[in-house]
Order: sequence, then structure tokens, then C-alpha cells
Amino acid sequence: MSVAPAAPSPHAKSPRRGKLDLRLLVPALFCTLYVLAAVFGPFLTHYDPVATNTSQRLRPPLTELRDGSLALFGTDQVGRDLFGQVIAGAQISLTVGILTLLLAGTVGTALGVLAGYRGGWLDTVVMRLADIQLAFPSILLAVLIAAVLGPSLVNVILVLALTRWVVFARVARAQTLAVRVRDFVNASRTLGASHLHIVRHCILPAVVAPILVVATVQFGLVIVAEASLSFLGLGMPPGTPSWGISIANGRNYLVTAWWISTMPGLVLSALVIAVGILGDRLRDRFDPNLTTR
Amino acid sequence: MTRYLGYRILSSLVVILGAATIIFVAIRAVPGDPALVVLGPSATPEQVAALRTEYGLDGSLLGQYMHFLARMATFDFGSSFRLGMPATQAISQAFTATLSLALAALCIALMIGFPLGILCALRPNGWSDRIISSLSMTGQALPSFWVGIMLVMIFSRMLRILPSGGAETPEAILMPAVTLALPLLSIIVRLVRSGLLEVLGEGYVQTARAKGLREPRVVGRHALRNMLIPVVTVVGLELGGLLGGAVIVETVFAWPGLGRLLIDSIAARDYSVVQACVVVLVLGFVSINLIVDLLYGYLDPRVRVGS
Amino acid sequence: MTTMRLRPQGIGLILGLAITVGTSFGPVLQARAQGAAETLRVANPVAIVSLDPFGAKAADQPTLTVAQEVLEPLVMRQDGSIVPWLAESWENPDKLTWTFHLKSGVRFADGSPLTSADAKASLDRLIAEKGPLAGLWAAVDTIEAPDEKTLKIRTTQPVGTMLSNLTMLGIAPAAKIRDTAFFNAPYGTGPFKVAAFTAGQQVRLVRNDSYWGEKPKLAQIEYRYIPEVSGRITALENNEIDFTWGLPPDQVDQVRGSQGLKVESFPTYSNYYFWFNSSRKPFTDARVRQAMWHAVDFAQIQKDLFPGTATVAKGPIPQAVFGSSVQKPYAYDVAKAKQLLADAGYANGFETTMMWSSQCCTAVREFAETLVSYWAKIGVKVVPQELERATWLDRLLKLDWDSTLTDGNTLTGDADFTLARLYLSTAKRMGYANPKLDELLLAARAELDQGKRAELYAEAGRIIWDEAVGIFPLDMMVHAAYRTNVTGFKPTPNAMPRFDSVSKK
Amino acid sequence: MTRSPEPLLSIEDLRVSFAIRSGFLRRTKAEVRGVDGVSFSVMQGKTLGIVGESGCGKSTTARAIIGLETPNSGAISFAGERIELATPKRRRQLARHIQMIYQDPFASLNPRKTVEQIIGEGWLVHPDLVPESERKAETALLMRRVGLDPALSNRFPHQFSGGQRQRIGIARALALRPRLLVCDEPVSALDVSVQAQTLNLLAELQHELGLTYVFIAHDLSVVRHVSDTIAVMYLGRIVETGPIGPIYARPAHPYTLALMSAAPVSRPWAVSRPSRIVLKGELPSPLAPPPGCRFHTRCWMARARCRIEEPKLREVAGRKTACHFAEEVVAEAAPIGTP
Amino acid sequence: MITRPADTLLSVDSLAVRFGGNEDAFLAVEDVSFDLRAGETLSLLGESGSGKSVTAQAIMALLPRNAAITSGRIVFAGEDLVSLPRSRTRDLCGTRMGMVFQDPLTALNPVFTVGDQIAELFRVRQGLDRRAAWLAAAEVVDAVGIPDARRRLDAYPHQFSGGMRQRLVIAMAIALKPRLLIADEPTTALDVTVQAQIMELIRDLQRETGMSLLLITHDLGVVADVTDRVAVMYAGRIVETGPVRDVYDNPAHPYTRGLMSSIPSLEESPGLLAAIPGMPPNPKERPSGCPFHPRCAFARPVCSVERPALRAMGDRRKAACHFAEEVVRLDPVS
Repeated sequence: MSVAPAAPSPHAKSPRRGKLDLRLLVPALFCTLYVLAAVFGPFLTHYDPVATNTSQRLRPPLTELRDGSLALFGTDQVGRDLFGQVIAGAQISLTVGILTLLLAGTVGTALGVLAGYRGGWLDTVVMRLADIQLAFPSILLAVLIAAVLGPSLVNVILVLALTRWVVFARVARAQTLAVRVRDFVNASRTLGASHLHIVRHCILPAVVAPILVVATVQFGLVIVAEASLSFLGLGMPPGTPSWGISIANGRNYLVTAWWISTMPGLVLSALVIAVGILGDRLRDRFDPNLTTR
Repeated sequence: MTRYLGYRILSSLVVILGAATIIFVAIRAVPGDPALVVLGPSATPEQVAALRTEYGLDGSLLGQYMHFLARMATFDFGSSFRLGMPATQAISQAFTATLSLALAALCIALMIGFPLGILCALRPNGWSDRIISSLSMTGQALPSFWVGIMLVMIFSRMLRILPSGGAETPEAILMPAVTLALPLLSIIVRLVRSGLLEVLGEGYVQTARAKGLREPRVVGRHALRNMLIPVVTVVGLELGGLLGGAVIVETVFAWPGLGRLLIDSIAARDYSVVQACVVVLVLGFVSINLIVDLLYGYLDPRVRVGS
Repeated sequence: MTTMRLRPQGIGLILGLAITVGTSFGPVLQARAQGAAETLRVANPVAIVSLDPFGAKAADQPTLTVAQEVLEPLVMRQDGSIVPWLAESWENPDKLTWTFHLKSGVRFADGSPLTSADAKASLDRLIAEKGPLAGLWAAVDTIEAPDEKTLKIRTTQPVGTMLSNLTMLGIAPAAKIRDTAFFNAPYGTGPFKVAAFTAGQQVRLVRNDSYWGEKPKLAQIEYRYIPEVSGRITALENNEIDFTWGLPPDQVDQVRGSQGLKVESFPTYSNYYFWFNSSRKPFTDARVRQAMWHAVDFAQIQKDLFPGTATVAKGPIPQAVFGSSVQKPYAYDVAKAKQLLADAGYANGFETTMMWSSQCCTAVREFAETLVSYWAKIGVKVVPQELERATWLDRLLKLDWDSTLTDGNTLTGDADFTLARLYLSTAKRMGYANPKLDELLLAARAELDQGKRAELYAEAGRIIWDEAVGIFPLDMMVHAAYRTNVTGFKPTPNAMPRFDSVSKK
Repeated sequence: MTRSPEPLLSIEDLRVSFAIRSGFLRRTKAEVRGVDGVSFSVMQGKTLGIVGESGCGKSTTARAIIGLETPNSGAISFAGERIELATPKRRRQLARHIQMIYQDPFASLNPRKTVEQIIGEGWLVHPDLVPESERKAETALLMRRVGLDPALSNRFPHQFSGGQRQRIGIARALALRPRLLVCDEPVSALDVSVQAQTLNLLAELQHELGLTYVFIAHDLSVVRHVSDTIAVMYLGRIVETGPIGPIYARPAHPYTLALMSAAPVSRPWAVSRPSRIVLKGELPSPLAPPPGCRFHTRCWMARARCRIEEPKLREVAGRKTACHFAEEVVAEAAPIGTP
Repeated sequence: MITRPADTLLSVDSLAVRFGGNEDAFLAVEDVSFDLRAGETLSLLGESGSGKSVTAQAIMALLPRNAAITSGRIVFAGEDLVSLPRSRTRDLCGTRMGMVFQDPLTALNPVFTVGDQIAELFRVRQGLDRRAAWLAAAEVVDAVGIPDARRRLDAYPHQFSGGMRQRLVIAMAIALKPRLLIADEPTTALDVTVQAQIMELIRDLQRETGMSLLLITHDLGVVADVTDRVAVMYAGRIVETGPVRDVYDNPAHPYTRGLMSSIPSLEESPGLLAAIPGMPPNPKERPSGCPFHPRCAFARPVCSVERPALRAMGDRRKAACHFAEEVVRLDPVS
């Protein structure tokens, strides 16, 4: 089924490069905003999770507080400024997201590539482990680890990485299997290349793009998962301005103070959506096959 | 076929055994003592020791493990410390509840997701596609506990048309099911869209058109069946995840399902129920995967072994 | 040829089937109770997972809340004092012997008569199960039923708390006492019996028409579990339920304003308390403990976080408890707190941790965070540790903690239950050891004269308070919210509402 | 006649089979004989053409030479060295002498590397070949040699057309300064006009660099154009082999004859050739090749003997052929050529 | 105005097909005209990207979503397909026009049995009941030379060899006895011997049914084997058309001439091939004037400015070259 367009001419510009892609730019800017908020926000808002002020609690958004400052998002159940809390939450969410993905991505990709490239018993073992991991309720792992180690940032990252490596391993393995038999890999073997060379020059570059795409999708999921764990009281220690904790805190105040749950929820969702769109666009751009055809 | 099935069942058993072993070890590695949880802060060491004997927790770990495995083979997990009933009995109620919820969510997701996905694929990049696609992106991004809370706020608190939780009335399943369905729905929309788009470019779709078949038949018969293959795989995986992943929704809506039971049982260090829960969840997961595999073979004659 | 072919219609059929299953999941659904006017619909804030008050759940409030309507004790505590119930009278032939005479003419709901053998069997089982209340009966030597109406309990040492302990013992038929199935729908001599029970979800009680006492006005009580506060409030407002309790303090005001709803707040046997691990530095020094107390403005916290829902405590046990006393309050005085710290050698403050159980009590997190905030102001950095209950318990009993915030409930309504259980140095609960205190508590326990006991507890309370073994900030109140057509509700301080006197219009 | 010099590549009774594995323990269920007893040799600077239909084993033979398949038995000698016996390390060293041009110019180039990286990849493996400082210049040289503008060296493969990609593939192979090039259907994916350019390029390179080719194709005209000798394969065996002239003029194996007669010719009216033989039936499964002569199931000349006795390659009319009745075939076949 | 013989079945007139939207739009086919009489065979010959397949897709209303006919007419049996609604054109597909695709593997739906797929035609298009449709399917499958047709209807496409699959595709295309068969590279994916079988089958079927054949191919040999007339396409246009023998022996367009000399023959042909230099142009960046001029050995200044029209060369031939008369007078291609 050859549809008309001929082989691309050598003079064809590399696809779309240099042109402003709004659908890439807008979410990218949005994400940058979060990063900025995470990095510089705490300096601007001076949010102190320890400074409660019970006399100023449950103030609705846009209330002017007694000290003259404006509570943009209102105050929470112990009188802390919700806006500051949400900004501080960005730091936590991004930290968790990035570190988890680094950990899970590295381990998962390494195992996946190894399993796919080596095959045999190693493949079987890794994939059975992955099966068990997938079948095992991840919330259970979270509970167990939280119970053993207590809630902390490191443990949240551990739990989430433990539940996510499989995704990366599977994608990496599938991609490795697909690439391993491609002619250009054979070509490298024909050059006399060692396994290490092939993995480095042929497999890994091919694995990176799908892994990055997976990572963007997972980034959103990880952030939500952190919030969910915190919501269940299994994530961050109390007092940490995690979005999940903020939402959980507001659960008992839906009637009297809807903003406590709503505001961090909106902020969280917006980030995840932006990252999702970014991932979609990246997928379109990364895939050399998609860009050529 | 039987050979393949045998292989699959065998490897499923490996997975179940692995998971059972992990949970057996893990739940005992966690600090906290079932006897202590029952007795509460007033317990004396003597009381705790006595109750542990009562529970059969004083023997060697290996002995307990062998006992656990032996009983598991007959689907007996012992009796719940917390509930005072056989663990299987505690599980069965919760399992029904979770299964109902998961199936309801799946139905919602399928019934809405499929038409929407098809709609998108028929006019890719049209306005309906853009709206639906971005909504589905949003649906996937929203944290389910937040969605649940917002639903409660709107439908129970403000409009007062739905119960905020529990499982007493038939309509009580609506909000938890919708909450649970939302991410799945988004996945299905996107899968169906991309799957259908891909399939619509295939040669056999051209052939079907060249045969003079009308577009609904081309899409509904020739394209859809082929597109089902990836969808079934993912939906199967997701459904497996739903069983164990409904914890949050079950918590928000007080749905008496497996997830809640699991959480409560872990909190109480109710070993037998925790083990039973995990084994049942894993069993459910591998069965669904097995079914998906079989379905796969049915949908795609090329992978039917032995044909 | 067509054997292996499933048509699209077939897929539709499967979908349809799945929907049917999905929406009509049988066991989960329970038919709505009929006769709504005579049915009180109650939402309990904690799941009722068992109806067996003898075993693991013997001290479990949800279980006991239901059990008290079904199984009756020999004696009952009413308005602070003990009154005869299934036992008509009792005497102490000597300090180690208690003889109870059972009321005649009392029958179980199945028509069999109540005998002392039932009482003996019930107590026997409670002790044998080694559950959480078994400790109350540690001094029991023998239990005898010399005749059908006489129960004789001999103890190894004098037990001043015998009667208050007995208020916690519901009597179940001896024939059924070891039958686990019985406790899925138990009955006793009480005004109600269990008609249906789904663990963790709901319990339905129906009136015991052969009840020996005043017949309840309600035909049925339905308890269902709604964990979410907002869910319970909504259900109440939407007339899905008639009665609920355990509302978090700061939601109460809002419900009070609601039309058609009534809120009853009443003092309870429960209080918040904050323990120092007195065996760990720096809390080995009483001045440090006192400084911490002075550093917090509990009156303000009460006003903001617990408006009208808790009272600033006057002693280590709530005022409603037998044996309570009024102590000299600790003033909110930051300067004094700093001074005390400096005296103890911590002029620059210190860092410590505070743990609590996530399942502990209402607004515990808010409370804890507020405390942390106050202490930060005197230079004490407190790292909050919210733990799962099992882990919290584990560490609590291992004394592996610096400080902890929790709530206490003097279930029996007798100071002994809290003070002697926890503050004896042998109990090793918070690392505080004081021979004087031990002496007082043991004496009180062995004293059969209730007047003397009260004096001894007052003295013990003073030591605990002044030494700041812990901080005792607030006595809890319970808030029951119900629809205005519910009448006749009498609050009880044990926070386990009873409905035998309630009627519904 | 003088004794012919030592061949550069010689293959003796090569057998390669693939295991079809399945089941839990991945036990071998069946063996497919991809290549079943193939022998040939190529002289330095010459071209051997291998033709045959898909599944005949020609690509497997190529992959075995290049080291992508492990032979079950037989000998592959390169410049007198048994390469199938070489240690993996030695095998990798030998790789620089034996290079391959692939059929699919889209699949055989790493899509994530630039042209420069692709051409220079071999130098990463064999660093002594070209000093690092000269690699850029060498790349440019190679690109110019294969007819590519060196200015495009930073482009990615997908930015090139099929013909250009095939040139990149050739440059990559040349970068190692090999002596033997195995070309596996190098032009079958290309358009006619580009195919001619590529064939010309290969011819020029052979002429200039003294390269030796094993040239695999299904297009008889192309093979005729480039080869000195030819091997016709059917179901894993060589059925006819020898110098190009006699075989094309008068095939001695019915299968070769059928191929010749079926090959589309641009101007059939301008060529005389045997009347078209349309083979009946299907290619038998390589899982269970027929007994006797493997071609007998489709051969219009098959007789009882063919079903029982497997014909050996034997000398007939200036080539080797594996047919019991080769003499008859030669005699019957009308010569191919201008009428 | 072109006069058409009375028995013209298909007439394509100044067809142009645009691909893509807004900025990256380009014409895949431009100003393509040809006629096909009943029972006649015409080949569209060209390299990839020349627009030959797009032309076929335009006729069958199978153009991809991002393509559209921008001008021209396609008159089939007296009806202009361009102005007809798509559904009406679709009605003609299968019954009046059949199409054979390049890759028999993807052209068959892998999840249905071949019987299902062929019987579907009879059930949906002719309203036969299940049984009758099945019998009719068996008949067609038998007609395309698949042994044991009745039994093999229950098999799935993957259980057939490539040649058999192509026979099945042909069976589907001719099942309803169309008057026009469009074969888009029907043998490209097949082996030489199978290729011969398939071409023979198509020829036989054409002889039996008298249908017209529009053959789309890049293979000069296939064209020579089966066709009466050939239209050579380059860069979206027809550059030369006429009887195969005339065109092949004496090309009137330098491109045709280049093609002819590019392919090696079965005879001895020492030395280099006379290849066309350069590459086919990118459809988005076609050269001005004659699109072939950058590669043309005969190119003169006028070629880069003025686009040559397809003009008659004698009564049966046409060529689009300013210097066609010169080219045709050159020595015949050897």
C-alpha cells in the first residue's frame, strides 16, 4: 500500500524543527512554572509548616488575614496559608516525581534491556518477578514499607520506585526485543562489535525515546500516587505540605471549607495534565518513525 | 493449546506462590503484633504471649509457613484474629463487593470509552476529537481520591441526590464506579482511538472498502475486531489492577471491598486475612491475564497455537 | 463452521450481563428496613466488625455499643453510681468474696431463663479468651454458681473495682457462649436482639418483645458504617439516617445550625493526654515536662479547634469518672516555660519527637501540629510521627518513644481503670516511677470502701498532675447529632449511645 | 590449463538449521534446515551471484558467511582461514574483512545516528584502522566515493532517499576496507533508475578496490549483469552452479529453466527464450522437504527416480547441476539470446 | 476536446489529487488523463512517488483522509465518479470495479476466515443468504485456482502462502464480475515463479470475463508481458503513453528511454548500465518547467521554464517532451 509521497528528498528540513509548536510550548511553559514555583516559591511565600495559627483557621480564599497578608487560597484547618502550602507542595511532588522516575527508570530499564538482550533464564526470572510485582497490590507494598520504615520522603520514593520499575522494564524489554533483530543491529554485529558496544550504540539509543515517553506518563502517575499515599496516611509525614496530605486534611471540611481539598487538587491535576500533554507531544517528536512517515 | 494453557497455569502458580511467600514474610517483618493490636495499649506482656499462643503464632516461622502453604492448597487461610471468622468468609463478602465495583467501572468505561474513541478516530484532529482527547487526558490525570471527594461534595453535599458512601442502596455504586472508571475510560478512549486509526490504515480495510462495503460495516466489522486485540490486553491489565487498586475509591466511598479489608487487616496485623486477600487478588490478577490470553487467541487466529 | 464464532451481539450480551452483575451485587445490598417510623437508623463512625464482646473485641467501643443493647450486665453504672441490674443484690462475706443474687423472672430472648451458670460462663469465657478486658479479672480466683440465682466470685486479693468491672460484663446464655455462629446474631436478656449482621457494614437489631424491663419504643435499630464525617452529616441532613455521633469538633457548629437536626454534646470518660517518656532525656527532668505544659495555650486551642466540644482538663482523668479530682491549672506562660527549661539546662531548647496513632482520635493531627507549633516558640523542635496503630502500639509498649499524644477512655468509669492500669511503675507505660504513687494506687484498688478509694485517687491524681507525668489538656465531649423527630435520647458518658429509651415520631 | 589460484572465500558442505522451540522448557520441537549442504567458492575480485526464491536459503547462507548464523556443520574458509572455527575475538577481528550490504536500506541504518556516526561506527570497533584525527576526512572521502555530498554528514538516515541510504550502507561497509562484500538483495528495494546507479557503483568499486562479491538477488537479470559465476538455490540446496554464460544460455536444471522462462523481461519480443513454464503447486515446507529430488513435486519432468534418489551436483555442459536428467534439459532448452 | 470511442469504459480527464493540508500540501497527481476501453489492458508504469497508485485510489474512492481530488473528471461507464457522492462510488466498487493490492498479506483481514471475507461480498452486495454466499465463495475460490476450495474457506489468511493469498485477493476482486479490474503492483511482493502464476491467472480471468484491466506497476517486464498500452508516469504526471511495443522500442520521452536502458537484461551486458542520474524529485519540491529536466540528458534551457504538454505523436502515442520528435528518432534502445 504505497501512498504517494516519495522518499523524502535530501534537502527536506528536519521535521518541524525550528517551528514553534504551541502544543508543546504551552504545557512546557506550564511545567516550567511549576519548577520555578518549586524552586523559588518557598522564598517568596515564606511558608512554615510548623507555624500554625488556630485563630485564623478555615478562612476562605482571598481573605485578608489579621497580619495584613492575603490568603490567596484561604487557610487550612490549623490556620496555615494554603497558597504557601500548595507552593511548598510543588517542591515535594516534583522531588518525588523526579527521584522516583530516576530510580525506577534506571533499574527498570537496565533490567529490561538485560532481560531482552540476554534472553533465556534471566529473562524468565525478571519477567516472573515483574508478574509478581504487577499482581501484588501496590498499595500493600506501600502499607508494608510505611509500616516498617515509617512515613518519609525516602520511603515514598522507594515504594513508588518499587511499583514502577516494571513499567520501564517491560517497555525496555519489548523495545530491546524489537531492536535486537533489526538489520542495523546486525550491521553493527557485522562490524565486529561487542555486546557492550551493541547495547550502548544500538539498543540504548532506541530504548531511550520510548522510555522518556513512558517517563512523562509515569511522572503524572507518580505524583498522583504520592498524593494518594499521603492521602491514605502512608506517604509523607504529617506537617509536610504534600498536596495529597492537604487534600486529605480537607476531607473533613468539605462542607465548611471546600478550598482545602479543592485548591491543591486543582493544582495537582493541572500539573499532571500538562505533563501528560507534554508526553504526548514528545512521543510524536521523539519517534523517528513517526516523524519520517 | 492445552500445552500452552498448561504452561500458563504453571507460571501463574509460580506467581501466586511467589506472592504468597512474599506476603507471608513481609507481613511478619512489619513491626506490630496481632495480639497486641487486639489487646490494645493496656496489654501486659503475659497477656500478649498467651494470645499469641492462642493464635498459633508461637511456633517456628518455617513451621507456620508450611502450615500456611498446606492450608492454602485447600483454600483455607485460617481464621481472622480481628473478625473471629474464617478468613475466606471475610474475603468472600469483600471480594463480591470489589468485583461488582470493578465490573461496574469496567462497563461504564467500555460503554462510554468505545463510542468516544471511535468518534475520535473517525475524524482525527476534528473538533470532537480534540475535545474528547483533551478530556480523556484530564480524566486520566485527575487523582481519584480528589475526584471522589469532589463528587461527594457536588452530588451528596450540594445536590443531595446520591448517598455519599456505603453500599446499601443500588445507586450507591454510581459514584465509586464512575470515579474508578474515569482513568480506565481515558485509557480506553485513547487506545481505541489510536488502535482504530492504525487499523484504518491497514490493507484489509482498504480491501473492505474496495469490496464496496459501507463505512459502518468497514469500521464495525473489519477494523474493530482487529483493534480489539491491544484494547483487550490493556483492559485486562487494568482490570487486574482495579481489583487491588480500588483501595482509595473504597476508602473515600466507604465501599466494603477487598482494598479496605486489606488495609484494615494490615492495620490490625490480621495475618490470615491479609494473606487470603493477597492470594485472592493475585489469583484474580493472573486469572484475568489468562482470560485475556485466551481471548487474544480467540480474537486473533494468528496466535492460536496448534491451528 | 460457526462454532467458534462470537458475533458483536455476543459481546454486547457479555457487556449487558456484566452490568447486571455490577449493579445488582446481591450480598452487598440489604433490603431497606420496613416500618421506618419505628426504625432508628444510626450511622456509627467506626466499623462494627464483630458482635462478640468476650473475645478480641471485648474493649471495642463499636462492638460494645451494639452488645449493650443485647447483653445486660449484673450491675450498671447510672449517673455515676452503680445500680443493681441483673443482680438484685450482692454482699461481701469477706474482703475476698463477692456473692451476687440474680433477679428472678429474667429470660433470654429465646425464652430460656437466666441463671447464675450463664453469668459464670460469660465471665469464664471473658477470662479464657485472654482478650483486652481479661486483665480486669486478673485477681479472680474462683467463680462458682452454687444455685441458679447465686454467683460467687472469690479473688486472691481485695478488688475494689469489682462492681465497675462487672458493668462491662454482658451476660450471654451459657449454652451458646462458645458457639461462634451465635455471635453473628447474638441475643441475651437485653431489650433488643440481633436480626442481621454484616461485619464491617451494618447491624440490624429488633426489639426483644419478651424483655423483662420496660419495653423499648423502637421496633428496630439499624447501624450502618459511614466513615466519612461529611458522609454522615450528609446522610443525616438527607434523612438517610436518624442518628450519628463522633462528629469532629469543628463540624459540630455547622450541624447545630442545620434545620431539623439536633446536636447533643456531653462529657465523657475520655480525654486527650500527652505522655512524656520520663525515662528518656530530657523528660527525666520534671521541669522540662512542666515547661512544655506551660508553653501551650490550651484554652486558646480549645476555643479554636474544639469549640464547645471539649473542656480544658482539670485533672488527669475526666471529671465524669469516679475518682476524679480538680487540680491546680498550668498557666499559659512562655516566660515561665523558658525559665524552667533554662533551669533544667536546656536554655537553647532541644529536639525531640512526638508520636501518635493515625487512628487515634478526632482532630489529632490538627491538635498535634498546633502543639508542635507552640513548642517551636520555646525552642523545642518536635518532629511529628504519625504512626499506624499497630506500630504505635508496638513502640508504645516497648517504651521506644520520646512523647506521645493519644486519647484515653476510662471504659469502666472508675479511676482504677486508667490510673492503676497505666501509672503503676510496674506497668512501664511511660517510664515514670514513683513509689508513693504506686502505693496509693495499689491501696485504692484493694479498698472496698468507695469513699476511701475516691480520696486515694484524688491524691494519686495530684501527683501525676503536678509532676507532669504527662500533659492533660482536654476532656473530650461527644457530640451526637440526630434528627429532631428522635426523642428520649439520654447521653451516657462512656460515649456508647443507648437507644432503649429513644422513640421516633 | 593452469591450476586456479586459492579462492578468497570457499564454503564446504554448509548446513544451518533453525530450531523451532516452544513449550514450557523451550524444547526444540522441530528443525528447519535453512541451508542444507551448500558448497561454493569465490575468487578474489570476482562476483558470485546466488539466486533463488524466498525461503531457498540464500539469505541464510549470507548470514552464515557474515557470522550472524552459526553453521551446524561445514566449513567456511576465508583466505584459507576457517572462520567458523575462530574464537569470538578473532571472529570480530575478521569482521573487518567481510562486510555486508543489506536489502532494506531503511532498516539497516540506525535511525538515531548521523551518517557520520554510522559510517564511522566500524572505527570504534577497530580503532587502529583510522586514527581518530583522520576520521572526519576519511568519512568525507568515503561519502564522496559512494556519491554522497559530505556536507550531509550530520543528517540522519530518515532524511535520505532509499538510494542514498543504500549508498550510506555501502560506505559503512567500505569504511573497514573489507576484501569481501556480501550483498543481500542490495537493489531489490530500489526503484529502477536508482537500482541502475547502485549497480554501477558496486561495479566501479569492485573494479577500483579489487573487491570480491557474494551477490544475492532474486532478479535474474541483475545477477546476470553483475556476476561471474552463479549458484541457483532451491529449498536449501544448490541445484545448479557454474560460470554465468553457459547457464544463462542453456540451463541444465528444470528449476533454473523455469526461473529463466518466468523472469519478466523488459522487451520480451526482443529476446528469444523458452516458452514460459509456469510451475505448478507450492513451495514445499522447509520443515519437511520432499524426499529424493527436492524439486520433484513441482517439476514437469519428474519421473519415478526423482522421487527416490537425490541427484548429486555433477558436471554437465560446463557447469555443475543436480538433476538426473540434466542432459535432456540442456538439449531441450532453447538458447536464450537475441533471435 | 478529446473524442472517445464508444466503448470507452473508464476515462480519466485532467485528474489532480492533493495531499496534506494547508502548508505542506502538494499535488501527488497532476493533469492525468487516459482512457480505457472495454476489455483493454492499460499499464500505469512509474517509480515510487510517481502518482500511479494515487491515481488508482482516486478511481476507487480509496484516497486516504488527507488527500482529495482537486480537479478533473473520472468517468466510469458514463458516470462522473468525482461528482458522485462517495457512497455511490463505493457501490460501484466490488460490483463494477475490483481492486487487487500489492501486499496480499495485509490485504486480507487476519481475524476472519477467507470464506467469511469472500462470502461477505455475496451476502452484503448481492443479498445472498449465508449458505448460498458460502457456495458462491467456494466457486470463486475454485476459479482462481486454489485447490480444495470448499475446505479451505474455513482457513485463515495466515494459513496460506503468499501466492495463494494473492489468489484470494483476486478472487475477492473478481467475485462480482466487475467490468474493470485495477491491479496495484499485484506481483511485487511475490517470487518470480509465483509472479508468473499470478499474471497468468489475471490474464486468463481477463480473457474469460472480458473485463478491462488497469495494471499499476514499476516493473517494465510485467508491463510488457500483459499490456496493450502503457502510460509512463513521472512526478505525478503522465510523460508518455502509447502501445507498449512502440513505447519500449522507441521511447519518445527521455525518462522512458532512461528507464529502458537502466535495467540489465538476461543477455550478456558488459560494462556499466546507462543509468538516469540523480533522484526522483520530492513531491513537495518539484522542479519548475519539465519536472524531469534536472536529470535529463537532452535538457535545454526551455525545459526548466516551460512545462511540456502531453501531445500526440502520431495517432496512438503521446509524449510530454519539448523534444519528443528528436528523442523518438534516436537509436532504439538495445
